[in-house]
Amino acid sequence: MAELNLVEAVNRALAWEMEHDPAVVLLGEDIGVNGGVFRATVGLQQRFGAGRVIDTALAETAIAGTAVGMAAMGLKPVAEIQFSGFIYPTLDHVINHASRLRHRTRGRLTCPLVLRSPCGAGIHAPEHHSESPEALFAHVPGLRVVMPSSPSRAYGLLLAALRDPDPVIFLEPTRLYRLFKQEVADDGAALPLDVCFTLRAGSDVTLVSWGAMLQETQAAAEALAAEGISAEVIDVATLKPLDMATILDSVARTGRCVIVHEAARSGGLGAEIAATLAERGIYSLSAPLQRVTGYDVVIPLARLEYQYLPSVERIVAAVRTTLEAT
Amino acid sequence: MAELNLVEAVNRALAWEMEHDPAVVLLGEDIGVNGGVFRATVGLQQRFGAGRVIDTALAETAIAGTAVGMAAMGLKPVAEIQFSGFIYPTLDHVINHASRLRHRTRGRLTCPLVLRSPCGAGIHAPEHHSESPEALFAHVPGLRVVMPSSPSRAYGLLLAALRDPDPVIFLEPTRLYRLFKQEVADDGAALPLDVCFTLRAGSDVTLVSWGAMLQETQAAAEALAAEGISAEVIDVATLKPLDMATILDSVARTGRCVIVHEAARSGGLGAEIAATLAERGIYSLSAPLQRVTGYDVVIPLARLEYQYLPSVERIVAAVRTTLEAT
Amino acid sequence: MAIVARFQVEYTRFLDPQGEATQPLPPFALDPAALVPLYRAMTQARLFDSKAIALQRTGKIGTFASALGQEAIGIGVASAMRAEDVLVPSYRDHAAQLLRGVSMAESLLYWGGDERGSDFAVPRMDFPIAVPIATQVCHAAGCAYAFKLRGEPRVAVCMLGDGGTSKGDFYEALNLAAVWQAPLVVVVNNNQWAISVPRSQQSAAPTLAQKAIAAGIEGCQVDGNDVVAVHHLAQQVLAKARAGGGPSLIEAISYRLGDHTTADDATRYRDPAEVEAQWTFEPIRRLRNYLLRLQAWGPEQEEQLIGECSAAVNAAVEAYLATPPPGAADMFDHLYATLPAALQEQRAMALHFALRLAPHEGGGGGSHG
Amino acid sequence: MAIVARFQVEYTRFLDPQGEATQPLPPFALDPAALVPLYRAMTQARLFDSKAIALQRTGKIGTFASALGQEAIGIGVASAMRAEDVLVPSYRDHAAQLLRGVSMAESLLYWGGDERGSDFAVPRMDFPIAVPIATQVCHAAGCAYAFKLRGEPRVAVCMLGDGGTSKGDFYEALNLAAVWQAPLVVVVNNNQWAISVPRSQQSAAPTLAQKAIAAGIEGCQVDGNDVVAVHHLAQQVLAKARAGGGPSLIEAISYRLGDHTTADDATRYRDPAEVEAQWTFEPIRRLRNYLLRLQAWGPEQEEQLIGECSAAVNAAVEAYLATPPPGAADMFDHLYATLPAALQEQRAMALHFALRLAPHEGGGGGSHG
Ligand SMILES: Cc1ncc(C[n+]2csc(CCOP(=O)(O)OP(=O)(O)O)c2C)c(N)n1
Ligand SMILES: Cc1ncc(C[n+]2csc(CCOP(=O)(O)OP(=O)(O)O)c2C)c(N)n1
Ligand SMILES: [Mg+2]
Ligand SMILES: [Mg+2]
Repeated sequence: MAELNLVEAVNRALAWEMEHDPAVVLLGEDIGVNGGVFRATVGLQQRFGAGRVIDTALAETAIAGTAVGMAAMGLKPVAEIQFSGFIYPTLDHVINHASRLRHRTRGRLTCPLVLRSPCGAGIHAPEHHSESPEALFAHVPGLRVVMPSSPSRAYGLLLAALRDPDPVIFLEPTRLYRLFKQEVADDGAALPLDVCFTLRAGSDVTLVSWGAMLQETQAAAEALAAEGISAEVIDVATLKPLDMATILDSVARTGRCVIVHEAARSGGLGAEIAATLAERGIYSLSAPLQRVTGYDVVIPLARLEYQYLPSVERIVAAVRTTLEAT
Repeated sequence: MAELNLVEAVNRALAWEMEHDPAVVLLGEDIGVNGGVFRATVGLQQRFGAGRVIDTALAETAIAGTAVGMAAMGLKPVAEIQFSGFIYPTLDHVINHASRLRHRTRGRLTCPLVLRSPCGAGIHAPEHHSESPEALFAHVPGLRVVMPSSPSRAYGLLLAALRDPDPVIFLEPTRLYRLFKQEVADDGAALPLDVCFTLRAGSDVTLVSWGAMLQETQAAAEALAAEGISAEVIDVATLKPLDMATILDSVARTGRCVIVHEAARSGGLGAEIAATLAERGIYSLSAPLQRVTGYDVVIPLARLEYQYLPSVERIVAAVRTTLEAT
Repeated sequence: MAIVARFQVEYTRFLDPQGEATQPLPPFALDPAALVPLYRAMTQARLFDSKAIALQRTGKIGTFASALGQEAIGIGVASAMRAEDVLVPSYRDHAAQLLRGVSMAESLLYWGGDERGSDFAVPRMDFPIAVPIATQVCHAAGCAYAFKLRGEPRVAVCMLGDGGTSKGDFYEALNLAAVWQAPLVVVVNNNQWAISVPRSQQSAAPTLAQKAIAAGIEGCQVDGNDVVAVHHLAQQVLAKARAGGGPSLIEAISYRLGDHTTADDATRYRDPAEVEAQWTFEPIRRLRNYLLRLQAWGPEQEEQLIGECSAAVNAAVEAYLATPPPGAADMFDHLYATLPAALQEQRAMALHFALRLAPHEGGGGGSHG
Repeated sequence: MAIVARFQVEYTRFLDPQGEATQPLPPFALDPAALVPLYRAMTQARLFDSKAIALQRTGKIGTFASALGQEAIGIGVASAMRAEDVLVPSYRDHAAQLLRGVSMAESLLYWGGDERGSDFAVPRMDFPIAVPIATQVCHAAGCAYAFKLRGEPRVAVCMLGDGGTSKGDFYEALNLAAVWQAPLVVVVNNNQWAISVPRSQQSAAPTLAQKAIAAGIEGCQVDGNDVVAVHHLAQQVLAKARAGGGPSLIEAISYRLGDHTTADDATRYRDPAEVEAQWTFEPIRRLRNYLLRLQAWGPEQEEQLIGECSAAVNAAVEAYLATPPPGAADMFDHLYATLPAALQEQRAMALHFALRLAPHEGGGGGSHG
């Protein structure tokens, strides 16, 4: 087993699937010779050729749109959007076409594409390089939206996305790309989609998060443990469709819930989780749930990004509030 | 006072403001000679000239993007997107530029544009003509999102949007365009933004909705009244920023809440309202709240659209469920 | 100052509006056996078109986009394609679709508001209609890339309108396809109007064909009401694409003789005299005149053809009207390969609250779009 | 077949790489008093550029996009503008921005991750840098429309890269501006690379200037390393735009002598020998050679200039480093004209949980983008 960081895990998953499925093609800006600005595709063009690892012109709309055409004709395109701040021009094709080609044609044509993009703040990147757009996609029927929180989950979830017969938006937190390494068996084993992963069992409060924010969330759980507070930590992982069963089950046991995400608060995915808890888990809740999120402001430039991002301190404070409520 | 339907009210508000503010310009496809495919801009090009009522080429990205430039240079552009299914190419300019120009330049340049678009289903329109994209916009910091539910609110809220110094997404439910008329004083009086309107006072349950769905919601309130159930009906009107104070206050009195919207359920704006209720109004809730929404499916073609849209029956059933819960 | 690049745009026409040859004809155009099927297909498309408008007027289907006067484009192009090629059409391309094997009943189902109308029994790999303008050019470029990568001798043929050439998708896709030298043929139906926006306000470019120059590929103009010219040019660019010669753009100049759609009233923005004058150029009479000259056609054949085509239309209408409505679960059942667990409860709820629909109920009466 | 349209693309150069005139020069180019300010501005921009790279390497600012070798484009264009014109730049246009009056300290603030860097004290109506490629062409077209509508004799000048010409925004905006005949000048800095994608893979079009043909406007090529040629052409198209002659496109051919940004390592995809060879063509030495020939320049002036420019850079760096950090409330205080009630609690929370930052802390160390 190799020690891999998250971006290496993405690279291995892509390589594995390209090796085993000749329909897989990658397309995007700078993904070929340069191996991607984050090196996610390094070595793949040399190995699989420029026909299967396509350095495209600078045209996000057409990257998404041609991927729809490729997918409909039996390829498995994996389109990379260089940073999530540049993903908005893809929305038309994602919403109006990718998500509904199967539906429109009763399955005659399908759209098994994967749209990969780095996301999130915390690496002092330039303007428009730190966005968290997951909620925009998670509202769109017909899509799957996935965000890994570790190298091994990146590897297994990306393989699952690559094998899924429907479109998957796969968002990779840049802050995690090189943050830590993990043993990852490069054995082509996928992890399941559509389910949450419980990262830590606990009995006093359920912490729900995804992507890079699980760093702070897990650190908060550690800090709370030192005070004798037992927090369960859930990695949502597949943001659409949502596995509310796991979350509801956890909250049924803990009676308290804090949802943590980096995207702006209003209309973030945390709202959907909170809403479903309010509909179905309200009798389990011994205290109002809390959301600890990015503020409803434009994600600031580098100097203030850590003023924006939820911190361990904010999460711990929210947990205290739910524990103090009765 | 004239009896106006909603689309006429939109027309009058535009005319009033063009008459009184020379900075107002309209742009969009077919809005000039043709007066708009729904006739919202009928007569305005004749009256104010082709310089201020611009029939654009077919290019939604540039409609939004040039509006940003116009707004920054001191015009008040009102861009029409012909149907909300074609609004997605505007998102890049709306999110990456319109919503943040003031922030980026500390107010040196601002972006007081209004993006108008018909929205919603129920008129047997062709494919891609029945979308409800409000939640996508309501997640974006820096925007205002407004949806009127009657001719008089269309008139007053559109005037408010036109006078707002920041970007406003103004979504007009096509189903209401000609559904009914109302007395509207064409006196240039704006209604307040950022606040809900309570359409009906009640004590047993709070029904929260916006746009065309207030038709079904109010009909449900009527039907419930016949059974002796007193429903308060709130028109959210400004979907971002949300006036949760009014909703929380109502739920504090009624103890029950049903949120009704046409957009797909997951990640719809109902989730944000429900989430905030769960955070701040949970002690007022005597029963789990309910969302009655479009399903998490592609809005179907005309034949099935009324299978998709929340019906009076569904709303009444949801109210019954909350009333039966204890 | 030095001139570093030169370009030109050519215009092709073989038959003038009276159906007389203006220059030596390509071989197929001397052969009635090659031409009569084109005539038949155009006639069938036009009869279908007028029936569809009638069905909309009586509330039996929703908004419909007529191709009146533009039949030579769809028929000229589709007849140059092979079965294994892929058509990526706009909403105004039923002429091409019918020739490709889409049934009239399927088309009516679609316009009647029923997704099953895009589940074509015959051209299984053809794209459904694209309503969001010009998006289909990207899809077609992607299809073409797939064909090229797999070494398949197939061509993706994309149709769009003059308005569509203003949209970013069109340029981005052409540019990418040109870099890829992918087998893509893009046909612009320049019918002079994008709803109410005349061609002159759509672009300051004197021809739309010259938009190809931006992508570094060839663009040409053709008389889009001359099916001989359209078919001939389509054959040429399809052969070129199939042989690895890369993408081409054809601007087919025609005229929208009808309203934009049944929801439109063109008299609000367009002089009826302009429309009247354009009837002189329409493609069906033009080919008929030529066939008459060739003595390959006469009133008897015409009558028989109209009879056959009308019968086919009527049969399609009957089949359409008799199609039982889709059930409420239909919304869920084709969304994903397997319905996610999270959606099963919603599906049950949709069934629980389902309204009952009569055969064509729900689809008709559309008044907008 | 008839030819219905013809086009050509011209290329202009006045000074060859050795600084020798290749053709009769425009009057301003015979006047040292007109040329020295251009030389000075290019030198200042280059010194700023190398200092910014150094600041990034030491963690004092974030990712920075160098304009090394492309100074003649920004300086040649901005020097042809009037104060009341509006510059709509990309992220690689600090040369033009500095000439317009953006201070180096403001630029450093921006690249140091501080929004206050876009609150220019001098060119109050110039746009901030556009990072989302080519979006700015739409903004510039909108500005130009506003000028035209109000009858103001102002021009919107937009800069973008070769890569940007592949993006839909570029084509859509050009097309609209051409229909409007709006006073827009679009300048493409064709520095041959879009990060790792070479010009040849960006488009099959042999020139980028020909993309103008798609919009029906004029496009021309210019030697982007010849500031005389750039300035001359910019003057011409600005005058044309100001006089109501509509938009123009200039493709300025240059070369990116540096990495794409400080986050990039171009040796991964580009032969250092190619870069080496391109140093022959760089603009500053070229103009210096010409000025030497005119006997309008010498080592003494050069030394003095370098001294002055370096001092200005150093003063800017000091001012930048001494700027107190923005407070946490800054995220909220410029979002809307008036902070909505719904956000006041969040603002208070941000202040409650605020981290304390040292002057330039937080902005530096960016390793990506
Ligand atoms: C992206 C997009 N914007 C707007 C519309 C609404 N609309 C439908 S057809 C049309 C005009 C299209 O004109 P053209 O491309 O010339 O095609 P034609 O209808 O003439 O065949 C418009 C604006 C749409 N379908 N898609
Ligand atoms: C829409 C968009 N996509 C991707 C990027 C990431 N990116 C930044 S610069 C660049 C290359 C731009 O090349 P070019 O237009 O030639 O300008 P240059 O950097 O060479 O000046 C890319 C892909 C971006 N900023 N915006
Ligand atoms: Mg047209
Ligand atoms: Mg470049």
